[in-house]
Amino acid sequence: MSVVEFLTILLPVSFTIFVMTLAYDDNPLYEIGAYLLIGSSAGWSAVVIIDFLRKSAWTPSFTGKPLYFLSILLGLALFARYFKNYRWLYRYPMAIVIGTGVGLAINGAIGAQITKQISANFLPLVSGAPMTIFNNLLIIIGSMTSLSYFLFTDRFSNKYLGGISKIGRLFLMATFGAGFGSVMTFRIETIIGRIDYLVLPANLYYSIVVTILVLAYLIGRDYLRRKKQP
Amino acid sequence: MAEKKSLIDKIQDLDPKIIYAILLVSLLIPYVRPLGLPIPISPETRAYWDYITHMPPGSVVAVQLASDPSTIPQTRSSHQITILRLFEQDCKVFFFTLRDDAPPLHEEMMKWVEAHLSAGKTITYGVNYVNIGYVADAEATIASLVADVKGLVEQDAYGNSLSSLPMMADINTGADFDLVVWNDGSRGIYMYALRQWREKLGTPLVIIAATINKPGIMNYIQSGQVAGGAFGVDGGAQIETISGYLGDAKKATEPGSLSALTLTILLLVSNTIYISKRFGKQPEIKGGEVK
Amino acid sequence: MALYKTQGPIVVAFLSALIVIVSNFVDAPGLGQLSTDVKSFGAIIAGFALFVGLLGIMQSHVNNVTKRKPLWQYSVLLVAVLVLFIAVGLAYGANSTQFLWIYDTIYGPLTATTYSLLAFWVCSAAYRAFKPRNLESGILVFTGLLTFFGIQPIASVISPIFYNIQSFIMSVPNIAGSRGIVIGIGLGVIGFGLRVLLGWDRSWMGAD
Amino acid sequence: MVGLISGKISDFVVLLIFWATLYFSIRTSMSGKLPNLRRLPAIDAIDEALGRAAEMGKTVLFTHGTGTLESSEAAGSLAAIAALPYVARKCAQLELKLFLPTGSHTAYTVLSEVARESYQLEGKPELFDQNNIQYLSNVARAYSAGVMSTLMTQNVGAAVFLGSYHHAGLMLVETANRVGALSVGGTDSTSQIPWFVAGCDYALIGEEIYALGAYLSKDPVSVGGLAGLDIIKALILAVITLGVVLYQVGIDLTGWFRV
Repeated sequence: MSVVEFLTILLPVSFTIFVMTLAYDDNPLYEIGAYLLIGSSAGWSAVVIIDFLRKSAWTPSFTGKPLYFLSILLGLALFARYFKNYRWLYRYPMAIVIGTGVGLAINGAIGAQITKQISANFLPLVSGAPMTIFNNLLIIIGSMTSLSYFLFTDRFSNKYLGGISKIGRLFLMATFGAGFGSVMTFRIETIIGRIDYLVLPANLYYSIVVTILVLAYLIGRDYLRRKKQP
Repeated sequence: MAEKKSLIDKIQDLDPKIIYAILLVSLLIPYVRPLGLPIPISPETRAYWDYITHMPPGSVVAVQLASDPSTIPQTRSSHQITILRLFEQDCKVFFFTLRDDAPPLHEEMMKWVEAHLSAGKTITYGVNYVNIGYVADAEATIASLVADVKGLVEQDAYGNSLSSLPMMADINTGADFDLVVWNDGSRGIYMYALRQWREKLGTPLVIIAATINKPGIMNYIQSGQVAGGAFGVDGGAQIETISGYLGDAKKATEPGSLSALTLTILLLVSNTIYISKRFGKQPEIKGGEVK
Repeated sequence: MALYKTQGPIVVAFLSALIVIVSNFVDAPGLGQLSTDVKSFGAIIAGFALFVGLLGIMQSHVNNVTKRKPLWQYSVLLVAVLVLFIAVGLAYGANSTQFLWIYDTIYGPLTATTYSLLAFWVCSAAYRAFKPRNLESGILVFTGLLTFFGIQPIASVISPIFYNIQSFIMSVPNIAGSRGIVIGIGLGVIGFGLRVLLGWDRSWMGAD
Repeated sequence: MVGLISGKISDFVVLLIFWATLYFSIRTSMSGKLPNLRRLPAIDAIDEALGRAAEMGKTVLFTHGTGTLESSEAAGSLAAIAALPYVARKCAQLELKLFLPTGSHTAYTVLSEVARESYQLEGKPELFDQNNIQYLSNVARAYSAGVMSTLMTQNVGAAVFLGSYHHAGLMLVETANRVGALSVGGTDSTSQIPWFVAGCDYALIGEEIYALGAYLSKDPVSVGGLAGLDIIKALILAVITLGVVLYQVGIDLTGWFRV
C-alpha cells in the first residue's frame, strides 16, 4: 500500500471521527476539524466559482459579447464594501441582484404560489368516495383558515373571524408537526450516512483504530484535567 | 416518596450524553443484525417513478443536483437510478448543479451509472449527455438558463464549447426540455425550478429531496405543479424496491427505523412525565426554580 | 446625500426589476434579449457575491493570526488549507484528480460529519423541549411524533395504522396549513417588490 | 410587434390588482391614516415575560437571530430589530438589565443606537450599558454558544428570540427552558418554527414577526403594506369560496387563471 492510498482512507476516517468528538465535549480535535472545514470549503468554493465566472463572464466578454465585461466590473464593485469611502459603489451591483431577484420572484410567485394554489382548492365535495370528500373538505377549510390566521388589521378580526383564525392556527400546528417529523428523520438520516461510511469494509479497521485512539485521548485529557483541579 | 420523585426528575433531566449513547447503540444494532424490513410504496414516489419510466426515447431531460456530501447519502439511490433509467430509455440528459461542492458527487454517480448500464448499451458524452457543471446558486441563474441554454455559460464543465456538442444542436431554451429532475438536497431551492421553469414554460417537474423538504413539496404535488417526488432515504429505498436496482438506501432505512423507534419511546416517556406533573396537580409557577 | 449614492441604485434596481417583469408579460422586439442579459448579469454578480463572503472569512482569520487572538493557531491551519485548496485547484484545474482527491479526503468528510452531528442535538433538544404546553403545542407534539414514527418502515411492521396516519397528516392537514403559508409568502414577495420598485424599501442598501 | 403574451394575461391582471391595492393602502397610511391592527398576543406575552423578570429581579435577553443585515435573511432580522425599541423601553421602565447578543457587525451598531435611544427616551440613560451588547461571532455555532452561555450565567428571566434562525434556534430555546426563563420566540425560518412553538412560552409564526415589527414601529409603509395585504387575502378567500362552490355545479374557474 502506497502512502497516498493509506492517506486516502486514514484522513477522511480520522476527520469524521474528530468532528464527532464534539458530542463528547469541545476539544482540540474537533476544533481542528471545524477550522479545516471553514478553510477548505472557502478554498473549494473559490476555485469552482472562478471557473463559473470564467465561463459565464470572462470568456464571453472577449468572444463576441463585449457588454459582459460590464458584469465583471459590477461584480468587482461588490468589493467596495471593504473600503469606507467607496462603500456606496457596491449598491449598484446589489441593485441589479435585488432588482432581478425581486422581478423573477414576482413573475413566478403569482402563478406558482398564488393562482395555482388558489385553484388547487377547487376540489369535488359532492361526488366521490366519502373519505376523499372528507379529505378535500379538510384541505379547503384548512387552507382558508390558515390563510385567515395571517390577517392583521382589526376590520378582519372581529370576534367571528377571530375564531376562524384560531382554527387556522391548529392546522398550522399540524403542518409544523409534519415539519418536526421530517426534520428529525432528516437529521437521523445524515448521521446514518456517516456511520455507513465508517463501517465500509475498506474503512472499518481504520475506523476502529482511530476511534480507540481518539477515545483514549479524550478520556486521558479528562483524567488529567480532573487531577489538576481536585 | 421523595426517592421516587427524584428518579422521575432524573429521567426528565436526562444527561444529553445518555441520550446520545442510546441513539448511537440503536443506530448500530442493524449493522450487526439486519432486520429485513419491508418498504411500503407511497403515492408520490409511485408517481415519480411512473413519470420517469414513461419518458419516450429521445426525450430531453434536465437533471439538477444540489445535494452536498452530507445529504448525498439520502438522495444518491433515487438520483443515480433515475439517471440510469433515463439512459436505458434512450433519453438525452443535460446535467447542471447549483451547489459548488456537488460536481464531484455527479462524477461519482456517473461511474455507478456507467457500470450498471445493461449489456450492449453505451453512452457517449456530447451525444447522450452533457454536463455544464456548477452555475451560481441564484434564481436568476435558472431564469437565464431557461431563456438561453447556451447563453449562461458557453462551455461545459470540461471546457468544450456547448455549440460544438451534437446533443446541444436542437437545445436552445428551457422549452426544448421534456422534463426537469430537480435534486434539491436539503437546500429548499426547488422554488427556482417551480417558478422559473415549471410556471414559465409548463415543463413537467419532478423532485428528489431530503426528507426535510417533504412537507413543503407535498403541497405542490397535490396541486399538480410537481409531478412526483422521492424524499430521503425512504424515497430511495422505495425507488430501489420498484426499480429492482440495488443501492444503499434500503439498508440505511434499518438503523433509521430502529433509532426512530427508540427515540419515539424516549419522547413518549418524557412527555408522559411532563403531562402527569403539569396536569396531575396544581400547575407550578414556571420559571420559579433554578437549579 | 449625493444622488449617486442612493437615488442611482434605486433607479438601477427599478429598471432591472421592470425589464424582468415586463418581459414576462409583454412581447416586444429586443425586450426578450435585454431581459436575458439582465438575468445573466444577475447570475454573474451573484457569483461574485459568493466571492465577497470568502474574502470576509479570509480577512477575519488573517486578523486573528496577526493580532494573536484566542485560538489563532487554528486560524493558521484554516488559512493554510484555504491556500492549499486554491493552489491545487488553480494549478491542476477544477476537474483534476488532485483537486478531487483533496475534496474526498478533507472537505467531504468534514462537511458531511459537521451537519450530521445535528442529529444528536436535535434528539436531546426534542427530549427536553418538545412538550405539550397547551392545546396548540399538544397538536404539534402529537402530529410530530406520529409523522416521525409513521414514516419509518418499522412502523408499518408494528401496525399499518401508523403508516396510514402519517400519510394522512402529510397529505391533508399538512397541505392545508402549508397552503396558507405559501400564499402568504407569495404575497409578501409581491409587496416587497412594489416597495423596492418605488424606492420605499431601502433595507437592501445597508447602512452607510 | 408589441403585445401581451397569451397565458400570462391573467397573471398580469392579478399583479396589477394586487399592486394597486397595496399602493393605495400604503399611500393612505402615509398620509396619516394608520389602519388599526389587531392586538397581537405576542405583545402581551412580552409584557408578561418582562414583568415576571422584574418581579424576580432577573435579567432580559433579546436577540435578532443568526441572520445578518446584508443577507437574504435581512427581512427577519429587520423585523426583529423593529421590535427592539419596545422591549428596550419596557426594560428601562422596569429597570431591567437587557442583554443584546448579535452575530452581525452592522446589527451591533444598530442595536447599540436603538438601545441607547430607548433608555434616553425613558429618562434613564444611566441604566444603559454598552457592555451588555455583545458581538459574538459571525459563525453560527459560536454565536449560539455565546447566547447559551449568557442565558446560563446571567440569571436571565425573560428571553425574546425574534428573527431568522438556522439550526441554532432549537438549542437556544431549549437552554432558555432549562434555566427557567420565560421565552417569547418568533421566526420566519420554516424548519425552526416547530421548535419555537414547542419550546417557547409564546411563539409567533412566520409572517407574524413582520406584523409585530410593523405594529411596534408604526412605520406607515409597513403598516399600510400589512393592511393592503389583508385586503388581498380577503379577496383571495372570497375567490376560493366562489371557486369551490362553482366547481360543485360543474363550473371550473381554473381556466380563468390560464388566460
